[in-house]
Amino acid sequence: MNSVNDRSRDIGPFVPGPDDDMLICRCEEITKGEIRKAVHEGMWTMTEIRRYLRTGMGLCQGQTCSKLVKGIVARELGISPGELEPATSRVPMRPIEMRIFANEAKEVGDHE
Amino acid sequence: MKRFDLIIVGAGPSGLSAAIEAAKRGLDVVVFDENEKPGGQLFKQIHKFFGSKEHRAKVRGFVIGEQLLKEADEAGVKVVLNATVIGLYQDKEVVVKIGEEISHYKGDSIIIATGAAENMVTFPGWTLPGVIGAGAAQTMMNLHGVLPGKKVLMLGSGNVGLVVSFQLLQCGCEVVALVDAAPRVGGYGVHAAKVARTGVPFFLSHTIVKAEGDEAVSGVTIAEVDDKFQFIPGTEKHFDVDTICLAVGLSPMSQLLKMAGAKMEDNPRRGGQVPICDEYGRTSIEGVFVAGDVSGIEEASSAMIEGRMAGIVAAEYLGYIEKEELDSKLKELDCALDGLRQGMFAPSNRGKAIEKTEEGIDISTNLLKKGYIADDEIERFPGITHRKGIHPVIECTQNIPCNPCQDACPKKCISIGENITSLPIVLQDCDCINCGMCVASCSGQAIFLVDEDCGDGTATVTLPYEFLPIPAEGTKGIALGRDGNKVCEATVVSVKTAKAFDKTNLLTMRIPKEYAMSARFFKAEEA
Amino acid sequence: MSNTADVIVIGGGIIGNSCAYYLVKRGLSVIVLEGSDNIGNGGSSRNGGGVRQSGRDVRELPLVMYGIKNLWPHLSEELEVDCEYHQDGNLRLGKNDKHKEILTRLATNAQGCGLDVRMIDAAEVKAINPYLSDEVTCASWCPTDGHANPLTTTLGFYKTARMLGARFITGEKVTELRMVKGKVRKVICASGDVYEGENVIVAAGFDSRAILGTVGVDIPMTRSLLECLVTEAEPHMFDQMLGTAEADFYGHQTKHGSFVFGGSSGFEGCNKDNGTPISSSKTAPCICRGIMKYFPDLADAKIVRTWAGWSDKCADGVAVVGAIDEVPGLYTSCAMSGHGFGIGPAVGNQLAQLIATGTTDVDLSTLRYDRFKAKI
Amino acid sequence: MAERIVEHPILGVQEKGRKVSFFFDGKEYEGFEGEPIAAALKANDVMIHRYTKKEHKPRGIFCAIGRCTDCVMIVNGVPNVRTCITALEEGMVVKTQYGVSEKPFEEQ
Repeated sequence: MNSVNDRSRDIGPFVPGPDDDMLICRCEEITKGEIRKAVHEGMWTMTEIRRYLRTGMGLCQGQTCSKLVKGIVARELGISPGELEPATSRVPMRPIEMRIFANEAKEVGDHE
Repeated sequence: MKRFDLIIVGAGPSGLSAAIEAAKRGLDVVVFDENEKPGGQLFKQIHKFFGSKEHRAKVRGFVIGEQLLKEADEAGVKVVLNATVIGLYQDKEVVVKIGEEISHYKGDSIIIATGAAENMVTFPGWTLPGVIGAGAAQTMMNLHGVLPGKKVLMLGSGNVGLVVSFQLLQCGCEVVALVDAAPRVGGYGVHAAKVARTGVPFFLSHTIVKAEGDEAVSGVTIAEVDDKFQFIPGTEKHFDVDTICLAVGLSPMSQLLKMAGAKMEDNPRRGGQVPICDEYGRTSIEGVFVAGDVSGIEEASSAMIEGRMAGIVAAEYLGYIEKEELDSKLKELDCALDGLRQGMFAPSNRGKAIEKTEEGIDISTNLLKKGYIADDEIERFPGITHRKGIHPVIECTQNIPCNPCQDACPKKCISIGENITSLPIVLQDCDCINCGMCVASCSGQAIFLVDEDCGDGTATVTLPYEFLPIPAEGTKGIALGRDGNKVCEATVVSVKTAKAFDKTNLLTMRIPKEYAMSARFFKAEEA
Repeated sequence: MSNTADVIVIGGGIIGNSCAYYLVKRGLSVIVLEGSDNIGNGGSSRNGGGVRQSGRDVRELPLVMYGIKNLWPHLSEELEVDCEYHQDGNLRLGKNDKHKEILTRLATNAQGCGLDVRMIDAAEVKAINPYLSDEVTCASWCPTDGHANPLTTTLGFYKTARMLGARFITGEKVTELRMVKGKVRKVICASGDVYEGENVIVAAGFDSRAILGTVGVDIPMTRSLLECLVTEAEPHMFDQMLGTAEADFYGHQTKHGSFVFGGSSGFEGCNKDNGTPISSSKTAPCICRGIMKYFPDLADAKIVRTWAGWSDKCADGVAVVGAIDEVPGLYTSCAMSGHGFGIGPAVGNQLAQLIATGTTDVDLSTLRYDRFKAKI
Repeated sequence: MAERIVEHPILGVQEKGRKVSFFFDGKEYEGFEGEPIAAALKANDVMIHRYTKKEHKPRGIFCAIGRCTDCVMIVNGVPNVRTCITALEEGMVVKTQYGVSEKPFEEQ
């Protein structure tokens, strides 16, 4: 997207919420409060949140929580979720054992 | 590196449809799917599809899956299962995990048809074992033959929530409540009605306060919400359940496209993060196409047409067909797709509160709020007629693109007319022979054959019945109204099954004649 | 808000962020301009997390030793972020005589700088890390080396600097520097925005070359696309940082339990990307094969993620850090040559000191921009 | 006791593989060869597949199609195996996963 984003823009203070202890990222066990707080600490993009808190960095790689996290971050920033670029998708799409990833088929071709 | 004309990722309805069209035009096509069985979600969909013949209407989802597989096989498509595409790299290289190794393939063109993933909502206790996605429930019961639970609460009144609730009932689970934070039922009225009349209460403008239980779900509390989705204190309701099913929408599974560098957008109307593409699935990467839910959440019926479009577009891209053939074929498919994208639930009507049918009739507010049409609302719809002798009563009250009933009647008693979304009417000179084909062929299970006055103070109602056990003739029980409450006692006159009914049994019950227009379901126990 | 500051920092990576932090701590006003949408988007978030001295060129050794002695030990506390810094040593592994020769030379040189590093044999390697395979025949061992979490460290500097008043602007791609009255002054961006500073630090990775070029300074560098992979969390195995004599494999187990490993396929210098750094189809399988040779026990560990990042490589393999004399007010830290993370805090600390006081604790003369001479 | 669906009104009698025995936390159970481990466990009323690393909370089946990774367990000694998409085999040794270990937290 690369739009100019001044990280000093005032988004208001962090106000604790009653559901701050709600678990959002099931894999890494990150709560809504941790995500909200991180936004106030300057983490304004999905990528920064992910790198800072590990949301979506667990075994499922964000397949379950990314939409939830996006909603929380957008709300905290006072923007629409659509304005937030999702974190990059990366290989592999599913967890894959090292011995299998290492094992490139010799005879590339039919698997019938 | 092994090259294919076309590599398709995902063997669901759109992927297989694309493969068939492309292979028929001479392309060397391979389809990779990570699952052990092909067909995507089709094999979990056991209800009859809506639409018209060209959309394979009144055929059950899993049967459509079998048909597609057969067609794919005949067209020479290679479908490789248990094949997880782990990455879509630059230069259209696909890396696939198959068995204990990975393989690299080049696709001269690629169609991504990876479908969608379920959305989730949070509430205290949402991580407890026993809180599952609706898709998980479907997978367990329809693919693996295991009950997801005994007592289930369903969150979500879209078609998935409604259809899965009905499937749970078909497996013998108890659905204690169907809950949605929205003020109106999101899915088809007919899907809601067939769930509601079995006795499942609907709680619209309600959502889950918390799931209860230490090690697994043992109960759930719901409460009403106001128009800002805030709980209204004092409206809490508790249910003892062992399972909470979440059916709160789908998101496109578009990660492979993002990885490949396709231009993406966040489009709430399409369900989330989707590749920017034209109406035929061409993405920003030359030769990479999309079809089905991955480019926008819709029904399997439209996914199949999108798949066919993408398959043909790929064929033209690679020079297997001329532009003229492409254009004429796409025109035909455009029509088919337009046919599906009309009516009250058309994508263009998403988010709109439709109050009247195309015929100008007020839509049942009870159907939207409680899942059933109230007795004092039903008479205004054109499918409801009264006459002497057996005749169809069609409780189809929302404009959806569907017309199998029209073709089902050998006596041509039922008419939909020019517009596929029109409400069906029973023609005046109807000469009903009680064959039951209309009842069995209505994908919404909304047609009943009623003899309002048998002459002895009783009436008979023939209803679609897709449950086990099938009650024997003479079984006494109770008749339930559209709202699922007991209206009277009832006796089973007959249960007809026939191959042409395709597992929709026709249960005829005898009831006192004053209940002819209100009794719509039969329950054997608690007589 | 004013677009003028004492220091304009170009680049929001580990270097830029640590510069910003140490500068605001000294009371200077700072604006950091990051070209991408994310803080720490370049090599700062795409590296193996090594905080090591061993194996380094002697020219950069004093700076990294300074950081490990004075900055890293209390960084988590200072930034109020868990940098996951572990100082449990670095094993640089060798499998043959050639490797042993390389490692011995590196160790001897480093010893000359006062670093505690020594050669150990296979048995001692095994005693330190029993999971290593028998292929390892020797290693250099530096007990004061370690590793940290590049993501939280980079973002920790950012968070704290921002809190102390440094201004950060992302998505602000710098295209040009302009001098005013014989000093660098204006920083011009693609967006049309113009910033002004008494001093400018260019720490923008490979892009630094083009930016510095606009005031007639050229740093000889190329770039290569390096790749890493991460496993699922595994039970705790070991705490050391690992590397090899040929620098073709490196990594560690993180606090989270996952392993982060980087490796070389041999094509780093010619890899391409599609706009974002993207891993190639060849490298991850190659890294996996490499890892399994060293750690057969990890064969069943599942890879959950791979990534790639551009590394700016200097012609002579060592970073360029310090003031640029011909352009008063201009400083740079670039061409980090894949070593930027561990040295990052020290670079920021020393550049801040240089700008604020005109002096440094560590002699930076070996890292000067004008050191490059032709062969003959 | 969760039930297997013997006869389904639409799908009829579903074909299953061979009956095999497997071990869950040391106890012997029965399931069908080739069905997902998670299905066999569910049919045997096992709800808890693992306890989480940080909060030590129970987790079980959630998505049932291999995406969410909540149902992972230790299978034949290998942790983080997605039981909803891993086929059951005769004699398989399935264990509750605590964090990433088979040892309960108090023994870790």
